[in-house]
Amino acid sequence: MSQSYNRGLIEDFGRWKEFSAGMWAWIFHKFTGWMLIGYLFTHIAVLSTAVGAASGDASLVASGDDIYTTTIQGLESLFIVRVLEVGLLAVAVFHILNGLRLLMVDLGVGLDAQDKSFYASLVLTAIITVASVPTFMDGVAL
Amino acid sequence: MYEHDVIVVGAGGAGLRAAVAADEAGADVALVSKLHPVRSHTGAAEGGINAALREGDDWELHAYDTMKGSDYLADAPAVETLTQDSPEDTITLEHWGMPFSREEDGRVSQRPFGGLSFPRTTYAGAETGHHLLHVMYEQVVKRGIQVYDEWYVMDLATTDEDDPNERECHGVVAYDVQSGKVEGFKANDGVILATGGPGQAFDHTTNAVSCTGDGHAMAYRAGAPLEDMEFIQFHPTSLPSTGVLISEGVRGEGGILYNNDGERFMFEHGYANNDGELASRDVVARAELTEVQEGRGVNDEYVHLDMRHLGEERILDRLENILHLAEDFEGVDGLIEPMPVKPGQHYAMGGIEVDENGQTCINGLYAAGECACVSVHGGNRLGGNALPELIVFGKRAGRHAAGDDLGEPQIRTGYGDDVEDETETELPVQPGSAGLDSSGGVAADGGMTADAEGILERQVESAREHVDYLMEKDTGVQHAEIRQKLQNAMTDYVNVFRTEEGVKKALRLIRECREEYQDVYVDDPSRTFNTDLQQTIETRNLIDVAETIALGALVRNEFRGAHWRQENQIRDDENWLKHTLISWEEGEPKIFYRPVILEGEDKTYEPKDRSY
Amino acid sequence: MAERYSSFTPGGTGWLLQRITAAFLVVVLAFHFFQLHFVNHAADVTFAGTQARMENVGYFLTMVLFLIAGTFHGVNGVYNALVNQGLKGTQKKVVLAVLVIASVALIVQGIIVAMAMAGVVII
Amino acid sequence: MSTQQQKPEQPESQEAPQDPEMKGAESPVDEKEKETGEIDQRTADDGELDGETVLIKVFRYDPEVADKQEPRFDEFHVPFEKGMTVLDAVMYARDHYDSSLTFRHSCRQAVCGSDAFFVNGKQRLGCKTQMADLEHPVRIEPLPHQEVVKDLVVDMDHFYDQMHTVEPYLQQDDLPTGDLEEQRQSRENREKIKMSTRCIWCGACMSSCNIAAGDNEYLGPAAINKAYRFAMDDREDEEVKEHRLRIIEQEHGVWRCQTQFSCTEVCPKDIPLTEHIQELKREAVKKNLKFW
Ligand SMILES: Cc1cc2nc3c(=O)[nH]c(=O)nc-3n(C[C@H](O)[C@H](O)[C@H](O)COP(=O)(O)OP(=O)(O)OC[C@H]3O[C@@H](n4cnc5c(N)ncnc54)[C@H](O)[C@@H]3O)c2cc1C
Ligand code: HEM
Ligand code: SF4
Ligand code: F3S
Ligand code: FES
Repeated sequence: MSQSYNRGLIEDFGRWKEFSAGMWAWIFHKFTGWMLIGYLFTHIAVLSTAVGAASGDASLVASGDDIYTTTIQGLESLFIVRVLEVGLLAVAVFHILNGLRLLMVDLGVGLDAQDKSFYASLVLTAIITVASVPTFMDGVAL
Repeated sequence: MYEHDVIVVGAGGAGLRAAVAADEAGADVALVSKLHPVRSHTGAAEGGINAALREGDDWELHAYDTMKGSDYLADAPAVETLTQDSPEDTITLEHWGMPFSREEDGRVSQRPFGGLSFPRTTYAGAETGHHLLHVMYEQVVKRGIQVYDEWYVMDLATTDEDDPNERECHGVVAYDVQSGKVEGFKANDGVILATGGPGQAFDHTTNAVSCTGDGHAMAYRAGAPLEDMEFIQFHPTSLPSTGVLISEGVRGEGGILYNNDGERFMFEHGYANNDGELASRDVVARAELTEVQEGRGVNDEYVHLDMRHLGEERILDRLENILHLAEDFEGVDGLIEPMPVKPGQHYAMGGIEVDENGQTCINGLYAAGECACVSVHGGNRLGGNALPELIVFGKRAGRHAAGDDLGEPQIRTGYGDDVEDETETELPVQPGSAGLDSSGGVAADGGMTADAEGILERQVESAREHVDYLMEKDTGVQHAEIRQKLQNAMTDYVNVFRTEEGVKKALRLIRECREEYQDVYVDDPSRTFNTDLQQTIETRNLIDVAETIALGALVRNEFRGAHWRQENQIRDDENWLKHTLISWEEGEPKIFYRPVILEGEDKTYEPKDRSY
Repeated sequence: MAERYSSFTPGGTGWLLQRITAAFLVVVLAFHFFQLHFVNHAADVTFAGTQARMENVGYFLTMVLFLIAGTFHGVNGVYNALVNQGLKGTQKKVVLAVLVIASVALIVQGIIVAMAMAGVVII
Repeated sequence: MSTQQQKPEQPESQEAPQDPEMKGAESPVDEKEKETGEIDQRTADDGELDGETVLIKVFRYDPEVADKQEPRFDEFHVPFEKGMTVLDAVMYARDHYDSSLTFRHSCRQAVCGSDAFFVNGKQRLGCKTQMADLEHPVRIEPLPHQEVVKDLVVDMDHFYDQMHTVEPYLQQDDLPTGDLEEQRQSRENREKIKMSTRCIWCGACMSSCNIAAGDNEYLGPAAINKAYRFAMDDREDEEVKEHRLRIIEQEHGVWRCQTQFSCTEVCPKDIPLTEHIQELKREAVKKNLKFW
């Protein structure tokens, strides 16, 4: 016998076509979760400019020229940032909806419909995302 | 070399029970099995375990039913032991956690079964065997009993005194399927064979692929006689491609059998004018085969079992599992088309001759379960009587091997002064011998009594040589071809219909198989998990076992239980109230008979007509 | 035989907290998104506006809790994901330490920011 | 006929009918497959396949044989017959083309659990999978995430170890002492554990679970289901149940499960594994809350 053959994990992801609903849900949830935590770190970093604004010149704050306001508005004026925001919304919405699905599963509710509820999360995410585009894209130029 | 007090070969219901009993009796026991225990064929049993547990029932009624069902070919002491011990041993299973179906009051459920005068078949859903097997394996795990799984036992290590009654078994030789290495297992106190049925001797069987009669063949070659091998139970409704059983419930609910011409042949061809499809198993099986043989079979192979007229609602309500079976294993939707069925080998009533303690005529060699014949089933096994046999006699064999005193057995074993020799039957060919020169049998050593270890070692050597020989030979015949030929011969000629001519043909074909087997080789060159090698060895066991079945069928010229002979279609108590025994002597089968014991503890079971 | 599996963390607590924080986050995150993209457009955010909101104690506390819950939930999630992929031994300890330090840093920094927004200047 | 002619027997229910439990529940898996259209309509397919050969591609590997040390796929053309299962197909290939083709099998009726393979990317029992239900050619591989011993044979030891870890046997020393006295169990309780007792140890679930693949110590769905079978059995006392919960709530126990559902989807016995795992999680949390 001696050796046996281990096909390892790589093969798994080569088989993505054969994954079932529950597995996709798991992968998406993971992916969105990581995005969100990554964003949280960035978010706090950006918001940290508030410390500068608060300790800076009060008149700047009054006129809206403080570092916090300029940073945020500067970012917001970029088209790409708006696109990323829509992406973030999609990610968050999916994570929330699927998170709710998972919470239901934990409570033992609707286990038979686990695949349907996953598809429902996907569809809802898409709808919400599309519907929010106008709001998110409001007032930005290419 | 491995060493234990008791070695149990086979880990189905009988083997596991024997191991637990031996362990409880204080022995160091090991299970050696070619399959992992939970893969054993006991898991396929569905119906239940007969045990007289309830008010209004008692073991004597159960014994009476069993004697009658056996067509008076069972030995009363065995039957009484079975029926007396079964209740307690069944309750033990419950205590171990077996998930029996339950009554309203929380007690275990029992249901009626064919041939029983009281509903005493204790069951766990439709998967009694599965639960029995698993609960027993759980006990083995609990006790930490050593299991060598996927070790294939090739031979017994037995001394070679001239008289088998004086021989002694010291262990077994097995090879590790995963690695291919051959090793000896020394048994200080005893070897228990629990290798299950020989269904694979037939082309079409409800038995698993692993039911190859290895234990039968090993014991036979070591000198223990095989008893009543001609008694094979056939089930009339098994699926043609796999042999999976279709419950008798379909016919019970009103399912109808049709031939290819759309005739309801049970009536139209007069096989059973009153009872039609509900005639007894052997009658229906013979009717189906006659239809096929006379050219009225579907695809020349099977008949149709139709339940569509019962209506979807009723089918879904009562027979839903049948729909799944037909769908999963035959690809047929029972709601829109009739299901193909044909008779399939189902159970072997005969086996290695043992007494009530499970011991063969060879010292230290035991057998239990379907491979053994204490003779509780005689000519025909009642449904639900095999599982209690496993637990009752498995336990007894285990305890006895471990040294517990179970008293003097009343059943005698081996060739002795109480037997009658076969005189007249003319054999078409010389059976036995060919193809069996290498390995097997007893450790030939010219009568020199070597010590146990020496005997085992010699047997290991010879097994290694045998394996090397098979592996190194690189041209010849492959076992699959021989096996197929053997199975066809048995199904064609030693099936539910037996004629002198037919059985003789089978014997000739078996002889041919033996000769071909001399040229057998193993194509797969690898020692790792070589199933080719394993099956090649199994095929040879099948040849030996098939030969004994055919020989028994040839000599027994009567119709009793499951055995039917064209030449003499009555139960012939005058001449045949006796067991057929076949033992292997110097490369040849020897046939003799031993009278049936009809005297029970305090009554004698007088043969009566077997009518219900 | 169970000994093989005994390990210091019984695991259930983390699991339960992950669910509880999730339930909390659903509410707050939805509120947060709504507040900052629909009620007030992100593009119009000014420090003054932020400050005005943050001066409300309830809002302030909610945001801090939001941060703590989010950090725990996110970092614990990441940690579990890694353990699921078979992380063990020293590596596991190192990862845990790094994650704990990162989350503490994040929370501390976040609180500083929040206080700055609320106008509580400590430095 | 002769004296032997028997009166009709009661339907001899060896494989018996009247019991309601025989009518296994409508298989949820099948339903799912029909819905998602993952499986072709059989009736349409049958006609096409009858009398033809089907192509199977079988994974081959043998550590000892030079040209099999590097895994490869072998193709076999197998004559199709109505009702042919994947197991029938590989058996045909073995018996007619290559006797070294190796796989485990025994009962041919989905009770022994030997022949779980990876068929067209899904864990299935060979004997319970109709060739006509599959897309062709059919790709047959050993179970993923278990070491391959040879061809389709994988090393099951780890699976067995996990099964043994949950102390898979009834623990009750306080048995009724009366003559032939059984422990009582209500019908409801038996019904509750019924599905969980059906496991045939095929290992399909464990192989389908990504978590089990990543975390070798994870008990896996089958072992947890085994624990469930006993934890929910009223014949055991409360303390034993707590002991069982302690086993399954170890770090590599139930908490590792990420509710991927693939175990439930592949289980040939339709055991609601995820449901059982989730129930145990809740039981464990409840137990812990009691001590807080
Ligand atoms: C479909 C079906 C339904 C049935 N229903 C019922 C029923 O309802 N009621 C009833 O009472 N009976 C029933 N029976 C009969 C009963 O199930 C069997 O007779 C019984 O299970 C046999 O058990 P066993 O322990 O003797 O053998 P098995 O369970 O077949 O076990 C044999 C063991 O021996 C091992 N083995 C074999 N050869 C070797 C070797 N060379 N080396 C090592 N190990 C070896 C195998 O690995 C296996 O572990 C049914 C049978 C079938 C086929
Ligand atoms: C808003 C509501 C949210 C809900 C309902 C929610 C729900 C969940 C649930 C139930 C899990 C556990 C998955 C499992 O163990 O199977 C999870 C994991 C996770 N969540 Fe959230 N979450 C939410 C918000 C967030 C936020 C804001 C972040 C980021 C900061 C985040 C990051 C993560 C991460 C990283 C994981 C781990 C993913 C993995 O398994 O790899 N989540 N979430
Ligand atoms: S739970 Fe289902 S898939 Fe898993 S081993 Fe048991 S029968 Fe197989
Ligand atoms: S696939 Fe694995 S993650 Fe859980 S639901 Fe099944 S055990
Ligand atoms: S061969 Fe037994 S489960 Fe498939």
